[in-house]
Amino acid sequence: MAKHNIGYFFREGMSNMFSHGFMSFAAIGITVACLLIMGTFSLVAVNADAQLKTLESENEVLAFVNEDYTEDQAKGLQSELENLSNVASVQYISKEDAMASFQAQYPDEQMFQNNLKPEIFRDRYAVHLKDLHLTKETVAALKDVEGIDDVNAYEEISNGFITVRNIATVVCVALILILFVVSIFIISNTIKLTTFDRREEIAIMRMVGATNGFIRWPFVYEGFMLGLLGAVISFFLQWALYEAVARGVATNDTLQLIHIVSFEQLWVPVAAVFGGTGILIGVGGSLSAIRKFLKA
Amino acid sequence: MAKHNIGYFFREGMSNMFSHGFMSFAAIGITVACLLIMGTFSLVAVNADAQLKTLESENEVLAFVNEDYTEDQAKGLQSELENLSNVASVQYISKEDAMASFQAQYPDEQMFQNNLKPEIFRDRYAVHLKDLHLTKETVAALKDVEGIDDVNAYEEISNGFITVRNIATVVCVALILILFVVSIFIISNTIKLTTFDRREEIAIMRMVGATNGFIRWPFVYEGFMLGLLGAVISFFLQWALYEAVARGVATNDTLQLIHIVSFEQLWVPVAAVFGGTGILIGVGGSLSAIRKFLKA
Amino acid sequence: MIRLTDVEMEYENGTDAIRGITLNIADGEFVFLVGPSGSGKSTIINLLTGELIPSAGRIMVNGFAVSTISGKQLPLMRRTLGVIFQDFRLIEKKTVYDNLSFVMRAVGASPKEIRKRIPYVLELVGLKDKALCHPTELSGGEQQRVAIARALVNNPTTIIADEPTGNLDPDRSLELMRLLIRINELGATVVIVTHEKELVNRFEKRVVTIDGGKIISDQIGGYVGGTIHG
Amino acid sequence: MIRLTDVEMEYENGTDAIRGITLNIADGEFVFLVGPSGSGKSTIINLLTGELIPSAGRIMVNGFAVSTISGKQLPLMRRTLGVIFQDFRLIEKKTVYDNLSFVMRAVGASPKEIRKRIPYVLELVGLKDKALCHPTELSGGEQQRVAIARALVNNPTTIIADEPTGNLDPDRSLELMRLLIRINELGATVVIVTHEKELVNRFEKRVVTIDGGKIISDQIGGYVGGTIHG
Ligand SMILES: Nc1ncnc2c1ncn2[C@@H]1O[C@H](COP(=O)(O)OP(=O)(O)OP(=O)(O)O)[C@@H](O)[C@H]1O
Ligand SMILES: Nc1ncnc2c1ncn2[C@@H]1O[C@H](COP(=O)(O)OP(=O)(O)OP(=O)(O)O)[C@@H](O)[C@H]1O
Ligand SMILES: [Mg+2]
Ligand SMILES: [Mg+2]
Repeated sequence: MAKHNIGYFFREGMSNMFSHGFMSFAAIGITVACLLIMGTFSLVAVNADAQLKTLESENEVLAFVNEDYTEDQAKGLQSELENLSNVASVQYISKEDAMASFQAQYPDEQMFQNNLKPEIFRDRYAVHLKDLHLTKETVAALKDVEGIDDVNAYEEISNGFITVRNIATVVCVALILILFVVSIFIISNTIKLTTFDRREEIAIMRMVGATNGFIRWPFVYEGFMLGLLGAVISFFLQWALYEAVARGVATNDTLQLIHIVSFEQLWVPVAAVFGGTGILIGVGGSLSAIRKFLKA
Repeated sequence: MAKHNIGYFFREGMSNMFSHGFMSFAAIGITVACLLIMGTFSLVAVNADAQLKTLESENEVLAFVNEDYTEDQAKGLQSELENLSNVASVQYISKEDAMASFQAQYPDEQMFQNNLKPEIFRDRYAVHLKDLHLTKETVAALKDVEGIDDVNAYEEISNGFITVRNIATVVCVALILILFVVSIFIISNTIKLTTFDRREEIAIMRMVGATNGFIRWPFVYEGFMLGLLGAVISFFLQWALYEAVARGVATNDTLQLIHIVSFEQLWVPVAAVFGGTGILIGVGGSLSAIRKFLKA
Repeated sequence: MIRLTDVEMEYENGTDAIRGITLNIADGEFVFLVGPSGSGKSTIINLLTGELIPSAGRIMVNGFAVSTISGKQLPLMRRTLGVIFQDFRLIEKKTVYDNLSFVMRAVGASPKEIRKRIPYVLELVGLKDKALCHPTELSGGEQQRVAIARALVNNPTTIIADEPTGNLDPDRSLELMRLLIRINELGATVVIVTHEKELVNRFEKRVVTIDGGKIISDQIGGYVGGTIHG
Repeated sequence: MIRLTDVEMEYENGTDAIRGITLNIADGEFVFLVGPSGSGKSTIINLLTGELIPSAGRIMVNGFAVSTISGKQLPLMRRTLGVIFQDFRLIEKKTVYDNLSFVMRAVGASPKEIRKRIPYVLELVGLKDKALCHPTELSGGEQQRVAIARALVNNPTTIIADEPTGNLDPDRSLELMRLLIRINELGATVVIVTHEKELVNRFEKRVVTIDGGKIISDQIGGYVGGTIHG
């Protein structure tokens, strides 16, 4: 390809974009709309996932120590518990601590505040698991430990929790996939429509002896520019939107608790996905749109 | 308008739709995609809302009776509490009942099962509120009642709950609105693109003396048919999707608890919204697309 | 009746296509409009049909003041005209038959009238067996004849033709001219833009010659200019 | 060199446009192709350019076997041709200048060559001051001259013209013919489809007459058929 051709293709692609003003506007607008919807859902999903991970890590299993064990004997179990597979960490909670936290939970039952004695509680370990899916197996392993009388696994709770999280993940991934497919469908159709009235132009180029490669390049450039422009606009809109929401959450009394992942941590993948998707769709749409005119 | 013209317009609109095969296909496909996305979100939101309403109704405030009151005296407060504004219902819970439910909550603390006496609990009322927003005021009113010592309002909980629900509602409504606007944008652009290569046809009709009304009708019919077809296809796809998800939820062990609103309760508004939106967009898009060709 | 009074036309890009033309054509007249390429002939046609609005001057066509016509009146005026365009302007997606039925519909003809009239008109231009073809399946001359048929189909009182024989062989050109003369003898006004000196010279009709947006001659018979045949 | 051997062409809709044509045109020849509307002239042109594939027979153009040409060879063959289409086929969104520069680009001309060649060619067809107009801003004859300029701009060895004078006045037609004859004298092969009996008769060139998809006459000078001028 001669050097002056590259510039020509580029200028041709650009000028096509502008001379098909309305068409280009529609294609870019639709790209932006689709990317924004996809992006917003993905970001909500990322945040929800981060939130859920935090909650999950707080989930614990209680292992009660035999009532006949002394405090020292009870403490002695720690290393044995820690060595079990799937146990992330264990924390010893004495009778006294258990009572204190129990009392804190029931400030309104006056009697609990004065009449309770630590002796009615048992020593216990709060056990954090690595993988909640294996709760059942780990509970069995904990129960097999000499000196552990009973395990409160909250099994239904953690099971339910995992299910909810799994469903949330599946729903999010499904929605994003659907939106992705829909976006590609919409954008490539738009580009096809915009190139539809160019078949004449292509026919003339073919008639005067232009090669298919030569005919293709301006369209590729045009698709590239359309996709890139759509991606860039979407990226900045997405950024602005994200920051606005994040600020809203941060200044709201109740919502402060929600930890919003900062955009700095996210912008690289967001930019990459937007750019990649935009360009892919733009170039792919253009190529598929002119393919049939190049055949005959 | 002469009788034979109505048939003509209709046939013309239909035949236009078929002769612009690819264009029509694109417009319908995009309508379906947009309606489905909008519909799915709306239906998820409706179900979430129903779910939240159920949870909300279970939310209660505990009003503790003075320890010196006898059981009869305590029961005597019921009508007074019921008469407070914003109180939906009150349920008397005796010391014994309170202990029983407390014990049921802590099956693992062996000592609670044997050593507790009802006397350490207080008589109480479970108070259901009409409007959770007014919790604060109602708590104050409850406290003012002679014989009520203390109120456990779970104020933070219900506050947080309301906030979460409000946010969920706002997010859903915002998403649906955005999707709606995006859908209209996409579909009307598509229809504009599809009518773009008809300007010639319109010019000829004008040149031979057709009135603007005459020129407009086939386009209106075409837009109507496109929108309606898109709506009908979307409706049935939405239905199938909904039933599939509902069946999935019903047969899943954990998810059974979630109450899915049956499609029978929803199909009328779904059909109405889909049909209305589809036709509105189709006809509106067509009209706006040909408007500029009719001007000059 | 066609009456142009001091008409001027300057296009948006500054081209002065018509520079002051006054021209009267009575009902039932037959007029050739000739002149070199770019002299303003098609511009005059477009002014008559109301497609262009003159920069100055007054235009009356069949009782309508075209230069100031309202949107409601314009279609009524156009129904009195049958126009053959230089570039045919056929609808590629419709068959020949539908290209014709479509313009009959547009002015409110009944299906019965349409079924009767179209075969007759296609017969006139010699395209009876091409009724179900699309314009892309026709030769250049055949397309031109479809354009002619379309101009005749609504039985207009005035026929305006821009180069109706540019793509026709001499036999067909002569045939078409004879047809237009017959229609003229039945009462229609006919205005024909043409380069074909042969045709113009063959019939003793009024010839208006334009050059540079002005009328340079208006006489009966004889093509003005065109050195090769001079 | 153009060689058609027993060529037949039946369109998809069953129209038998060409029914066995054998025709040789040597390099440097000047040939008029005449015949009534719908006789198959444009079909022959489209067969020569490779736009249509013959149903039967063999076609050679400038050393390429067009009837069996590969996708890679087709552009190379077409670069040897300059074609003027009956319906012009200009790109409405590009100016006259860009309509020409675009086809020079397409065959790999440098910007410098383009800047030199286009004004020269526009001068030849008399459109120098319309370079920046869009085709919609031109008269029919001016559009036809842009189509002619485009066919000349790449300096082809063979020029094929389908009704190049259909929209031109007699003076311009004669001028164009003289231009094509000059180009022919410089070595190019020229094939012209036309109805203009005057022009055909004026030059003593080879005239091939087609009717009903067959060659009915092949002689030097003299338009065959066309009773009005007979
Ligand atoms: N694409 C097509 N499909 C089907 N039939 C066609 C097609 N193109 C042309 N024809 C038919 O083939 C025959 C020859 O057409 P062609 O265009 O070659 O005629 P022509 O000699 O160029 O006529 P003209 O002088 O009117 O341009 C005509 O009967 C025409 O209707
Ligand atoms: N839409 C337009 N915008 C600007 N200039 C135009 C437009 N249409 C025509 N012109 C110019 O106006 C002049 C007259 O054009 P017109 O089409 O009336 O010529 P004509 O007499 O019909 O020529 P021909 O015989 O070649 O068709 C020409 O110089 C042309 O370039
Ligand atoms: Mg003209
Ligand atoms: Mg032809």
